[in-house]
Formats: sequence, C-alpha cells, structure tokens
Amino acid sequence: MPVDGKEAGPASQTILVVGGGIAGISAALEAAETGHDVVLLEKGPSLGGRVSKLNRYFPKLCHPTCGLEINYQRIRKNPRLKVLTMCEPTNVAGSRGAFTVTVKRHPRFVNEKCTSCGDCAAATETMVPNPFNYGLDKVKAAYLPNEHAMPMRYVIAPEAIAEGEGDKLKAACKYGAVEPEQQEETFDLNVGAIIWATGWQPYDPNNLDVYSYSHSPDIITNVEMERLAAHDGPTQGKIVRPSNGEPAKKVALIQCAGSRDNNHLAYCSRICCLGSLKHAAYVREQYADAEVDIYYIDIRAHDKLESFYQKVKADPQVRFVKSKPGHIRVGEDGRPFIHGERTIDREVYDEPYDLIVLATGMQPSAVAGYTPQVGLVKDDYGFVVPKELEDNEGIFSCGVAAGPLDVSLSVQSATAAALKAVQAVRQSA
Amino acid sequence: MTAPLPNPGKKYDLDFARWVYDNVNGGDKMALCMQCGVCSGSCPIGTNMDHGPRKLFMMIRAGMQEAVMTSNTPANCTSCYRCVVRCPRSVPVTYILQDLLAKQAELGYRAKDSNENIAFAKSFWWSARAFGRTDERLVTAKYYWSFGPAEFWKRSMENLKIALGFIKKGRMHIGMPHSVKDKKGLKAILDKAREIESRG
Amino acid sequence: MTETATPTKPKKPGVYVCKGCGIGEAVDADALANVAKSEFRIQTTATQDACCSDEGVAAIKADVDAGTVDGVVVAACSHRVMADRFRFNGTPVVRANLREHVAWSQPPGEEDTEMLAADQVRMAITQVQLTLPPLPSQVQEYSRTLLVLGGGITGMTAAREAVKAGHPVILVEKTDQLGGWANKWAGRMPYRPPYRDVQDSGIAKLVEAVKADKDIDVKLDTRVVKTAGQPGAFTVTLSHGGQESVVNVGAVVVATGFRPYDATKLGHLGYGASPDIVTGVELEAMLKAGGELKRKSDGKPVKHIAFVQCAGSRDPDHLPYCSSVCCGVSIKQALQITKADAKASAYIVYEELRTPGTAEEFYRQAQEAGVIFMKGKATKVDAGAMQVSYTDELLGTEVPLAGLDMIVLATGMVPNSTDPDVPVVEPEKSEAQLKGDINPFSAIPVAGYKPGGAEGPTPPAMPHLDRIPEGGPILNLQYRQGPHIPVLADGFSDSHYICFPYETRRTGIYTAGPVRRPMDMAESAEDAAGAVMKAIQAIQGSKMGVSLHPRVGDLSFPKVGHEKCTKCRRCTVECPFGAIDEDETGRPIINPARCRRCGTCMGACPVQTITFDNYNPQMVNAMIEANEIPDEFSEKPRILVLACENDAYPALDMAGINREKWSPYVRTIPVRCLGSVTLQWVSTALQKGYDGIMLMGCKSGDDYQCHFVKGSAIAKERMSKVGETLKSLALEKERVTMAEVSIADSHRVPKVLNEFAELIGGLDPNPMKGF
Amino acid sequence: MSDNKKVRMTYYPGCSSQGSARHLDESLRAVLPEMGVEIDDIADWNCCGASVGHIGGGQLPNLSLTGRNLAKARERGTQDVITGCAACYLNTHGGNEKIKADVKKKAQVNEALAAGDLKYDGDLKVRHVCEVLVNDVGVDKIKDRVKNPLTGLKVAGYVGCQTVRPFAQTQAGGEYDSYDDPNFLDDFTEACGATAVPFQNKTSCCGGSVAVMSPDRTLHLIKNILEEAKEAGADVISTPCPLCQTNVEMYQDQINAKYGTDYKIPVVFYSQLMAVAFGMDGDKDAALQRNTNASDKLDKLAKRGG
Repeated sequence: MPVDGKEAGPASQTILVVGGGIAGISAALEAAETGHDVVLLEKGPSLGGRVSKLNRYFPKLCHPTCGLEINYQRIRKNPRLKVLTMCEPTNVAGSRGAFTVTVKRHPRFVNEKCTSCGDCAAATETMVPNPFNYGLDKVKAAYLPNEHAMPMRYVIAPEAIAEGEGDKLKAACKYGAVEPEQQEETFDLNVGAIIWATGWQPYDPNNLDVYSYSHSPDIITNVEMERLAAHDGPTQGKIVRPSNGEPAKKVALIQCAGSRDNNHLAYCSRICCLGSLKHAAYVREQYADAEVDIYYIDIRAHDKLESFYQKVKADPQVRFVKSKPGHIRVGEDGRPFIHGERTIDREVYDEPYDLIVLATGMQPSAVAGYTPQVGLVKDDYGFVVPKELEDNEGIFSCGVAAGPLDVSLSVQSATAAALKAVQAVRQSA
Repeated sequence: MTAPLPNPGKKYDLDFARWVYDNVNGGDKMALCMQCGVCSGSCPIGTNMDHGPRKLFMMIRAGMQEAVMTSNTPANCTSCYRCVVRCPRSVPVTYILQDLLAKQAELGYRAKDSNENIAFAKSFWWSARAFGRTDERLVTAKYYWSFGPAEFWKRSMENLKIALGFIKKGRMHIGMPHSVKDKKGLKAILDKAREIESRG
Repeated sequence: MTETATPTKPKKPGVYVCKGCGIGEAVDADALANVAKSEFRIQTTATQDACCSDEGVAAIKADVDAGTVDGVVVAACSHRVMADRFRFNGTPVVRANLREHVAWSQPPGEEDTEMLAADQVRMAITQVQLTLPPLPSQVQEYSRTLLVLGGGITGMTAAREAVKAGHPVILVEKTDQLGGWANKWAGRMPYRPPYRDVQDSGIAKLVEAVKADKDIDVKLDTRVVKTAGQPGAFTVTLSHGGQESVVNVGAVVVATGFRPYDATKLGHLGYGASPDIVTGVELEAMLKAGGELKRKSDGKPVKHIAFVQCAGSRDPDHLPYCSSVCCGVSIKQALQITKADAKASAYIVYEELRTPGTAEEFYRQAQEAGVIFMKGKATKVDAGAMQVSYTDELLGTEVPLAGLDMIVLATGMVPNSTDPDVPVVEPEKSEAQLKGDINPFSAIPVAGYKPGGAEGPTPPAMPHLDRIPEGGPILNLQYRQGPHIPVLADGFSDSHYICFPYETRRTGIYTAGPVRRPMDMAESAEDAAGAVMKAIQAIQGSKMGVSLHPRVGDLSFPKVGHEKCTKCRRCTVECPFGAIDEDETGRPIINPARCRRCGTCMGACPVQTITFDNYNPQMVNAMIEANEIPDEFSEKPRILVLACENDAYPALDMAGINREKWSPYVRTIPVRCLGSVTLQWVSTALQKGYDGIMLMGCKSGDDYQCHFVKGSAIAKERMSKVGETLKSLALEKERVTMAEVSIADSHRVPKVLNEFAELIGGLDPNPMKGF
Repeated sequence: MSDNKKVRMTYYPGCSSQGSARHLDESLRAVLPEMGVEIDDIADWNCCGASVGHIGGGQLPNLSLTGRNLAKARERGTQDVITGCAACYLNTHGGNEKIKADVKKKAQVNEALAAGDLKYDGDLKVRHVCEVLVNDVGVDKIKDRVKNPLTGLKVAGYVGCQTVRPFAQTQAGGEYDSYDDPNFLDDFTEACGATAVPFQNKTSCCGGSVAVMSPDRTLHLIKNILEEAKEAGADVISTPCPLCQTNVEMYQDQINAKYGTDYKIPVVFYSQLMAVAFGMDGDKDAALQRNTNASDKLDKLAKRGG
C-alpha cells in the first residue's frame, strides 16, 4: 500500500481519514471493510479520541471502551487499514483521485518494537500532567496512553527528553524501542479521497470567568467529570471534591456553560444536556444521600433520549432548575456558591455545593488546527463542511468536525462520509 | 414622540410585544431573549424588583401591558450592565430598562419606585441643559426639592455631613455653577434634537 | 478468491514460548516448552527473548515457510495485541496468554504460577490442534442490486448514492409518485452555513435526478409482498396493480419514513372542532400553495397564529418520545409567516425548545423576526374563542392566548416500521417482534435503592409498549422468526447500539430516515448514505462468504450435523439475527450470509451438533480437559472461567496491564459470546474435577451491552437450569455462577475472581477429581 | 509603546472632574505625561448625559451631548479621545459607535449639531484611560516609572461596573480585560509595588446613580464591598471610577449607623497610587488631601514638596 505515496499513480485509490476518534475510526473501518485501502491519521499516541476519555455513554450508561474494543478488533483484523499515530496533516493539495497530503509526525520517542512492558516507565523520574485525565493527575513521562490504548504502545513525553532522560530510557528498554533521537518529521501521502474527522475540543472554561473555574478545584468541566467518574480516572471512579477528597454529595451541573451564548459558542452543543443527565446518574449511583441540581435553559433530549430525561427526572434527589446562573463565587469555607434566578418561581438563590460541573460545549478542533482550503469550507463556528453537496470533490467531513453531534450521529455521519469517499475513489478509478 | 399603546386598558394584548419591539430603545433585540434568567440572576438589586428583567420581558411577550407599565423593575436598574455583558443573546437589557422607565413616565404611568428616578433624571437634565455640565450640588438640591420642602430638609440634613466633608476637601464648590462657555449653542443643539425626536 | 486445497487441522503445530515482558522472570520458559514436547509430542518448540521482535517473528515464519509447522502456538502476550505480527499466511495461530494472565498478574517463580502457565500452553496447543482453517460459504448467485423501499427523500437519496457507488437500484414506492412528504413541504430548515434561512426542499430536482438515472428502476404503485433469502440473494416479491413479480437483490434499504401522529386523537387540543385548528403538516401544504395565508373558515388573513408544540409527543398518553423535528418545523413555518407579513404575530407554545446544534441560529432568526416563544404545556384549545390555554411556567400564571386566527398543532412522527395499509399478520408473532426488548424507562441505578423498596426513584410508567405503530409487515420476511424488522420500544426500527447505529437484527436489511429515528431532511439524506454503505458491505460480504459486523471478515459459519439433530428448534428460536430457518420437517436451515457468527445456536444445541470449523463444543471441551487438575489433597482448587472475548476477557487483560493480581487457580477460556456457551462445557468441567465455574459476560436485560443482542441474557436463562446437573452430581449450587463484567471492570474483575476463589476454597474439593 | 515615545490624546475630563472626583482628574494630569501620554482637553466640553440623561432629556438630545463633545474634540484632529470617568466613557464611546453605525442617527445628530454650528463625522476613537494604560503604555512602563514603591500597602482593587463594560451598547466585544474578572487594576497595584489582595467583589455594583438618589435601596451593596475589603486586610480600596469612589467612600458613616459596623476604609483612585509611587507630590499630584477617609499608611509613603 502506498503509505509513503511514492508509488501511487495519478488516480490513487487510497482513502485518507484524518482523526482517530470515533468518527474517524468508523469512517476508516467502513471504507476498509468495503475493500478499500485506508490510512487513518491520529495526532495523539492512541486512537479513541474524545470518547475513549468518557466514562460511559448516554442513555445506556454503557462504556465507550466496549464499542472501541469491537472497532479495535476490526482494525486488528483488517490489513487494508493502516493506522498512523502522532501524525497530523499540515497541507492538502490536489483534487479527487490525486490529493497530496503533507503530514507532520510528532516524535513518540518509542518505535514499533515496543512491547508495552513498562520498563521505560519504571526508569523515568519525570512526571507530567496526565493528558488522558485532562491533567487532573500526573503520570510518568514514559507512559501507556491508557489501559485500552490502541496501539498498545508506550509514548515518551518530550519533557523526559528535555530532562535528559533519553539515554537512560533507551538503556532501560530491552527491545530497542526507545528512540530519544526522534525528531519531528514531514512526509507526503498521495490519496484519492479524504475524510476530515478532526473532532472537537472542550470549550475553554477559563473564558467563562463568571463561573470562576480557575478559582476553585471544586469547579470542574463535564469532560473532567467523566474522568472523575471513570474507573481508570484520577480517583478510580470515586466522585469526590478535588479540593479535599471528600465525597461530593451536593453537586450542581450547569448547562450551556459556553454553548448557546453569543459571547462564547453561539450554537447548541447538543450533547451536554444528556451528558449532565448522565452525570446526575453517576452521582446518584454512588451516594444514596446525594443531591444533584441541574441548571438549564432547555433540556434538549431529542428523540428516544427523552426517556433518559424522564427517568433521571423521576429521581426526587435530582432537581431541575430552569436558570442560567449569574455567577459562581467561592465561599469562606472554600465551597463554591452559585448565584442566580430560578426562573420558574423567580427566587434568587445563592447555593453552596461540594462540586460544580460546568457543561462546557464542544468546539470544533478546526478552530485551532489546519483546515484544507480545497473542497471544504469552515463555517462561522469552525465546523467544516464540503464546499458543494452535489459534486463529489473527494473530500468530506464527518463527526463533530462537521457539526455538534452525539456518538450515534457521529458514526452515522462517518458511515455516510465513508460511502462518499468510496464513491470518489471508484469514480476516479 | 412614542407611539401610544396599541390597546390601552387591555390586560393581555397580543400587540403589545410588537409595540415594545418598535418603540423601546433596544426593544427589537428583546425578541432574542430566551428566558434563561441570567439577567435577573446577575442584578445587584434585583431583589428590589417586582419582576426582574427576565420576567418583565416574558410579560411583554404575553401582552401584559398594564403590569409592565407599572412595574418597578426599570426604576431599580443601577446601570451596572452586568446583565448586558452576560446575556447569551446580546440583549441590551440596561438600555431597554432605562428606556422603559422613560416610556412609563412619558405615557403617564406611575410605576412604583420610579418617582425618585424620574425626579433625579429631570434635575440632572436641568443642569445639563442649563449649564452644559452637571453641578452635583445643584442637581442634588433640585432633586431633594422636587419632593417638597419637608423632604428637602430631611434629606439635606441626612447628607449634610457628606456635603460638608466634600466642601472641606474641595470636592464640592461654593459659588457659581461650572458651565460651558457656549451655553447658547448647546441649548440650540439640545432643543433642535428634541424637536427632531418629536417629529419621529 | 483463489482455490485452495481442502484445509486440515494442524498435525504438527510449533510452540514458541516468549521470555519477554517479564514472562521469563515469572515462569520457566524451557519447562513450558517441555510440557509441549513431553505431553503433546510437539516436535518444534522454541523459547524466544521476544516472540514479537523481528527475529522472533522471522524464526516462526521460517518454520512455517519450511513446512516444519502447520500451526502456531505463540505463548506470549494476549491475542488482543501484536495481532499483525503473528500472521502467517492463513496458518492457524493460537496465543497462550502468559503475559497479562500470568506474568503480570501472578507472583513470579511460584509453583502455582508455573502450573497456570503450563495450563495456558496446554489449552493453546489443544485449541490449535482442533482448529480447522475455515473456508468461506459463498452465496452462489449473488446480486449487486439494492432494493430501496420508499420513494421519499431518504429512499431517493439512497438510490442515488448506491448508483454513485456502482450498484444498481430497484426503488419501490407504494404511491403513484416519487417525493414522499417532501412534495408537500414549503421549504426546509437550513442545513448549510450560515444556517439562517429557510431553504428550498430540493425535492423536485431530486425526483428528476432519480427519474433520469438509468441505473434506478423506479417502481411506482408497487408494494413488497414478501421477502426471502439472505444478503446477496434476497428474493423479493413485488405487487403492482395486482400483478406479482419477483426480483433478486443483494441487500435492502428500508426508507419507509413516517406518518404524522393521528391528530384526531388530540381532541383536547381542539383538532376537528374548527377548520382553523390545523396540524403542522396541513399548514405546510397551505404555505406550499403560496399567496397570503388565509383562514380556512372565512378566508380572512392570518394575523395572529399560535403553534402548540409537543402535540402528542413527549406525552405518556400519546407518543412517549420527542419527535425531534417539530420545534424546527414550527420555527420554519412561523418564520415564513412573519417574513411574508411583518405585521403578523406568531406564538410558539413550547415546553422545551429543542433546536440542537447549529439549528440554534435558526431559532434566533425566528426570534429576530419577532416570533414569540412561550414556555408551558398547552392543556386545552378552545375552538370558539380560538384560544390556547396554558400555564406559562415563566410567569407562573395562566396566559389566555385568545382571539387567534389560526392554531397549529405540531404533531409528531410515527415511524412506518409497519405498513398501516397492510393487515396485521400473525398478530401474536408480530406483537412479540414489535414489542421491543428493552424498557427505556427503567430506573437509573441509585445507591442504596432496591427495586420495590420505599426509597429511590420510581421509574415513569411505560404506557407505550402496546403502542407499536399499527399495521402489517413492510417486507413480510419469510423468516422463522417472523415477518417484521424488529423495533425498539418506541416503535422505531433503530439499532440498540450507540456506537453501531446501523446494526439491525436482520442482516443485509438497513433502515434509514424517520423509520429509524425522528429526523429531518438533511439527516435523512445522510442516513440514507450510511445505510447504503452498510448494504454494499452486506453484498460484498455475501460474495466473499465472510461475516459482517461485529466479527467482520470471519469465514467460519455454523454447520449442523443433521444426523444428530433432534429438530428441537432451539437454535432457530434463539438466533438473535433470524439467520436460521426450518425446512418443512423442522430441520434447521442456516443462512450463512444472515449469520453473525456469535455461536448462540451452538450454545443452544442440546446435542452439540452445531459447530464452527474453528470454534465448537468439542474444541472447548478438549481445552477444558487438557488442563491438569491437581488431586483433592493438594489444596489447589481449579476454577474455570468462560469469559466473553469482547468485554470480560479484555477487562482481564487490562487488569493484567495494571498489574492487578488474582487467584492463580483460575483457568480462563475466551468465548465468542456467552450465548455460545453450551451447558455441556459446564458438566465436562465438573466431571473433570474443576471446583468452580464462572461465566463472565456483559450486562443483560434493559440497556444490554451484548454485541450479539442477547447472548448474556440467553446464558443467564440456560444457567438457571444448571442446578439440576449439579444436583445430579451431588454438588453445591454455588460452584457454578455467572458474573456480569463490563469492559471497564479492570479494577473490579480481580476482586470478582478472588471472591469466587475464596468461596470455592471454602467448599470441599470437587469429589469428581481423578475420576 | 517604546520607552520614551510620547503620544498626544484629547482628554475629556467630565463633570466630576470639577467636583467629587477632582482627585482623579488632578492625579491623572500628573501621571499621564509621566507615562508618555500628553493630553489636550476637549475645548468647552459638556456633560456626557450619564445614565439618566436620556430619561430626563430624551434619547436624541442625550446623544447630541456626545455629538457636541466629539465635534469639539475633532477640532483637535483625529487623535484618540480619552477619559478617566466610567460613565463619560460609556456614554461617549457608546454614542460614538451609535453615530458610526446608524446612518439615521448620525444624520439626526448632525442636524442638531448644525444648530450650534458643529458637525461630527464619526471618525474618532473614544478610549478609557485604563485601556490606554494597558494596551499602549503597558504595565512594564508603569513599573519603570516607580521610584517610591508602595511596599507593604495592601490594596483591594475595586474595578466597579462600567469601566470594564464599555461596549455594552455596541456589542463590539471587550478590548482590554474581562467583564467579570478583570486583572488590570491589580496589575497597576502590583506595578506600584503595593500588594493586591484577593477581592471577589471587584466588579460588584456600588449602586451607581440609584445609590445617589436613593441610598436605602443600595447601602447593602456597598457594605458587601467594604466587608470583603476589610476581611481581606486591605489598607485602601483602589478604584478607577468616580462614582464608585464617591459612593463607597461617602456612605460609610450611614452604613455604620445602619449595620452597626465601624468602617473607615480609604477609597482612592489608582492614579493617586501611581502618583505616590512615581514619587510625585502627595497633595499637588496625588491629591491625597481630597479623600475624606485618609490612609495613614499611604500618607506616610507619599513624598511632599519637591
């Protein structure tokens, strides 16, 4: 397969998928399982993207690793699909059947000989904020991205190299897998079609200064809540106050923390209501005497997800407060207080909580990253959509790169994008 | 001049919202309110208000014109703009409230708490128009006086210490009011502006 | 496919024992190689510093290429890693997990650890010796054609997309024209940046494109009478004007769309009491007609109009779900009305305003145009006063929205997962099929709450289970399991999986558009493309004789030993995918292209005569028996764990990765699905002398997580009968148990094993040992 | 701004500069040139209309006040117009943006201005002094000018509302700091060598003009501000806003009477702190004598004479 593109002719049959999250994985697999050569680029050290950092999915409260495992099995079995981690595109040129994509490969400092034995982790003394846990804890600078990593291979943070541990780590590896000398490198891929599945990043809570995120460790974001509740998170799944480790029994979930707000994200991120319903369930599952307040504008539980809303609502210890809070202040005892107006009875409240979760929205990764100029357009929010719907330009987007979608909708859009890409290479064959 | 209310006396008037959109400064933007409540929840003296901006806007949509025109919510706005900068829909709440207060007065409604605001605004404008500048001393005196001699005396006495302190520190002057040089030109401009506004 | 020689089971497997990743420190690799030599007479054994290294792989490959070995046991890490390294041109490879399950989870150098490692090697050798490399089961006469059912936006889009990918299409539409509901729509919600303005529906253009497409065979006024066969070779009987014809197609996309909720059931909202109280669909037609919007009753222009949202939807007495599109549609209509007449006032009475994603911008556009939104549930519509009564939640008071010129009921979507024009066939069977197998309203798990207890949440009533959309089957499948495409509890033919939205339980048949989930035009079009992708894969899979999701590419398929078959029909009943039919004598007929290779039929068969070439009752039996069982005086109990390879086994691997420790007495065999577990394995283990047996699999019941729909539920059912076996052997019932383990239980699963080991340790040894 | 670069701007003092906030005006006139900002007053400037002008006089007359000021400012050329008063800034900047954006308003204002033989095209930029200090001067330059660091002085930075909510009317977005959690005032404090204490009430409202007309409705707001400043151990409260300075300072006696407290916390302008820190004269330049609650600590730090 022309991974390095050297032997590819003018009409390449290879499909490139950019982004190894659930959308990218799905698109890549659907195309590969239809008999096409696919290259999947992931800029991080492991596939799985945002969903791999989720504790569970709504509404079934099942674990994302469950579906990822099946997808990873599919990847393992499929020789047509080539996964390149630590890679991101920096330029796209050409057109359908003949795209040239410039790819930057970040150094992993670990090569494919890695057996994931962990000797390098034992050897390093450098600690870095754990990216898998959004920096809520620290991890050895030579680390497995997570216990379910794909590929199951270690990565060494540049900090360890900067600390001068390169030679030591190299010596610690019995398999010749550590390469401290790795540099960032660039190479070209020739592909026939491209699927852009670069996903999203959580909206920066520091932009929401009224919610005092930086002023209290007990004010966290929804994605951090997922880690807090996850068995492989910083607390092994115990939902506690980050400030003191005490159980978080009075919890507030603030919806539209950034979304539906002209000052931040003008669109609705679609998933946050359901995510918070799920967070209410996390808390209630752990503590019989827990109380959860959900501050919201509209509860957007579309289609059958309505039933998830109804069943969470049936719990009398979950209160739904229709109110966009004005601000959060930290009280004398360090507990954060939420201040605002309950719109239903017009009461002004000033309520203390053990833990406040800001349901920050999804921002397309394209706001910060590279977006091809050919074939795609970026809308005002940073979502990327194909330029023309009628003509098959050979480049498509899917998942949250294309719009704020939940997992099912992302996979739906990924499957559709895979078909478009298949059409593109078949038509230019 | 502001257009008269579409159907005065009607408790619920479906045309009232349109009237506000068309006649109140910023009123058209009020249409974008999604009733999240961040304005009322951010208001420093929202607890003094009978409804608060969020509910007042809903009342406008529901056509509750009488209740809106007699509400004390506009009079209790301190113009801190916290609601404005926090509003997710960019509704200029402060401006709407300020102008609703003006409209209440203009159309002859006696909204609760508003007499002080109106009196103060009139005293302020008197100074601005007469001298082109605000003479804090005279504005205050004229404001107190608008409530009658007894109230004038009471309020003056309550704040005498402050006034004397300011005089001592040179922050309140005694003598002729500060004034623009071109008082005549200024008045001409303001009178012309009023005339333009009246013709609509 | 190139023809290959008839495969045989490996006669001379090689065994390669790895010493890397701590294995060499934990166990004696040479001793393990000796187990292979001495016990199994294996000729080729080797120990390697790292089997996965280039040198290690090259050495194995050299043996394979030289023909020295015809099967490979790699005794190293879990089969879940390094899969790409150990591929030797189709030679059977079995991995003995000495790393995650031994070196990383057991204390090094101990006798128990060595015994465990030796058993891992024994099981692997046994497995490879019984592995027959499977040959594909190809559909002989396969068709590349897709049948698309439904000529609306979804169906037409599906047809076009399939053709663009090179597949011809037969497009069946029951009415006399293409276009479906979209023919009546006066524009559509925006779906392209800047997401602001009402857009043209585009339906006319699409209809033209479909008509002009020579690869689309449009069949109007046509219905599907029945559907038989399997992916690649469906035979579909069509009826047109009383004439029946049969077409052969490779896969089916069902795009039958929706029907609006019956507004006559909404008497409390005034429907029928005044011509000026209309449904959203009716208003759409009026808007489409163009010109000034006038009242039906007296022709007066509409100046004040109110929309009643959730008219039927989100209502336990009507539709329990949210129909998703109604907020957007009412906004669109209100916007169209206010844009046409700036003086018109439009009110939208809603409970929750749902404009997800970029549709929020459309909501703002409507507000900016002056559309007024009021929050509350409309309880009554008075046709005389033309008044909508609702208590405004934001004002805390009843607001009389009176003197309206028109009132619009935003009725929801009912999926056409049945055909209302077709009589209900086999009502009993239909009901069972259409009930849905889960309760979406089951209570959330709450700490300290036990179902039936006084404390804790009361789940809302589930009134809709008998509210499946009325009608007969749309495809009339000639399947043993009934004529319908299974639906979820809400009546939609959707997947139960979040990450696999196209996994229907009828292989090769994919639903798209509002029959699957309430969705708008843009989503439906996208969904159509997604469904076509899966349909194309189904055709291709049938051609190549491989399985579809989730065991994609699996060549094995179930074979029935008819000489032993007792025609008990358990396999045909339990198959989650309706893959097995019966002939007139009751003999099972397997449709391999419908089969998803979970092995549920194999687990169901009481005489163990359903087998896969590389996975069968006999193989696992032999693996169970291959292990060495210490005598009853050794105080070394043995526990057999049959772990689902999709969730439980990975969880165990991850426990090993985390260096968690668990009982060394556990012997784990991965299984395809708990549904494939036959009770015979349990009795074999008991007779062999295992002291305890645990089935480990995923959550069953509501919110089940089984990738094969109900494997763990079936296993649970079967296990309830194991008591008799135990009783007959005079054994305690605690010896056999089932544990619900999710893939995220890497911290919990060692505890589950240790607790069970402790319980078993407290019992007397299995007296069958040494028999 | 490079180290010795000077810039000229047109200065709008506002009415309070001749009354309650003379010390802001005096200290600004002292420190701005030190930081390279040379100022020329708007000739014959008038009142901005504050937050009540339009109620007393109507929308267009109120806007015409701004129109006249800017027309007079334009006579000095196109250099930026700056003001230190929050209300003046809010009105003048907001009015300016309205004139720029709204063709009809612009025509109407100019029709009114013509009655006074003036006109304004909307080609000026109106800025707040604090924003100029942050964006043009830079905190480092302020630090460079400090000769008399205010070591040990604890300062609660009370920004108030309108100083950081300048774009309310125009929706053009913030330029120099956040609406709710601004840091510039603390940066000024620290630049002067003093210590900024944590102060959550930094943008809480003092009651504004309602406090002036009807103190009973708003005294609790000021009390909250004083309470937190005291608890934080602040020696002084620093503010950029004339009305905030006056309200928070002058009502302390009434608050003490109403709530039984004993506040006597000095409230100063940041520019007064700068003047002291720059080693300028405590009275002439820092105008410390104009504060009714004097800060002994600050007084001691201040240089006199010279």
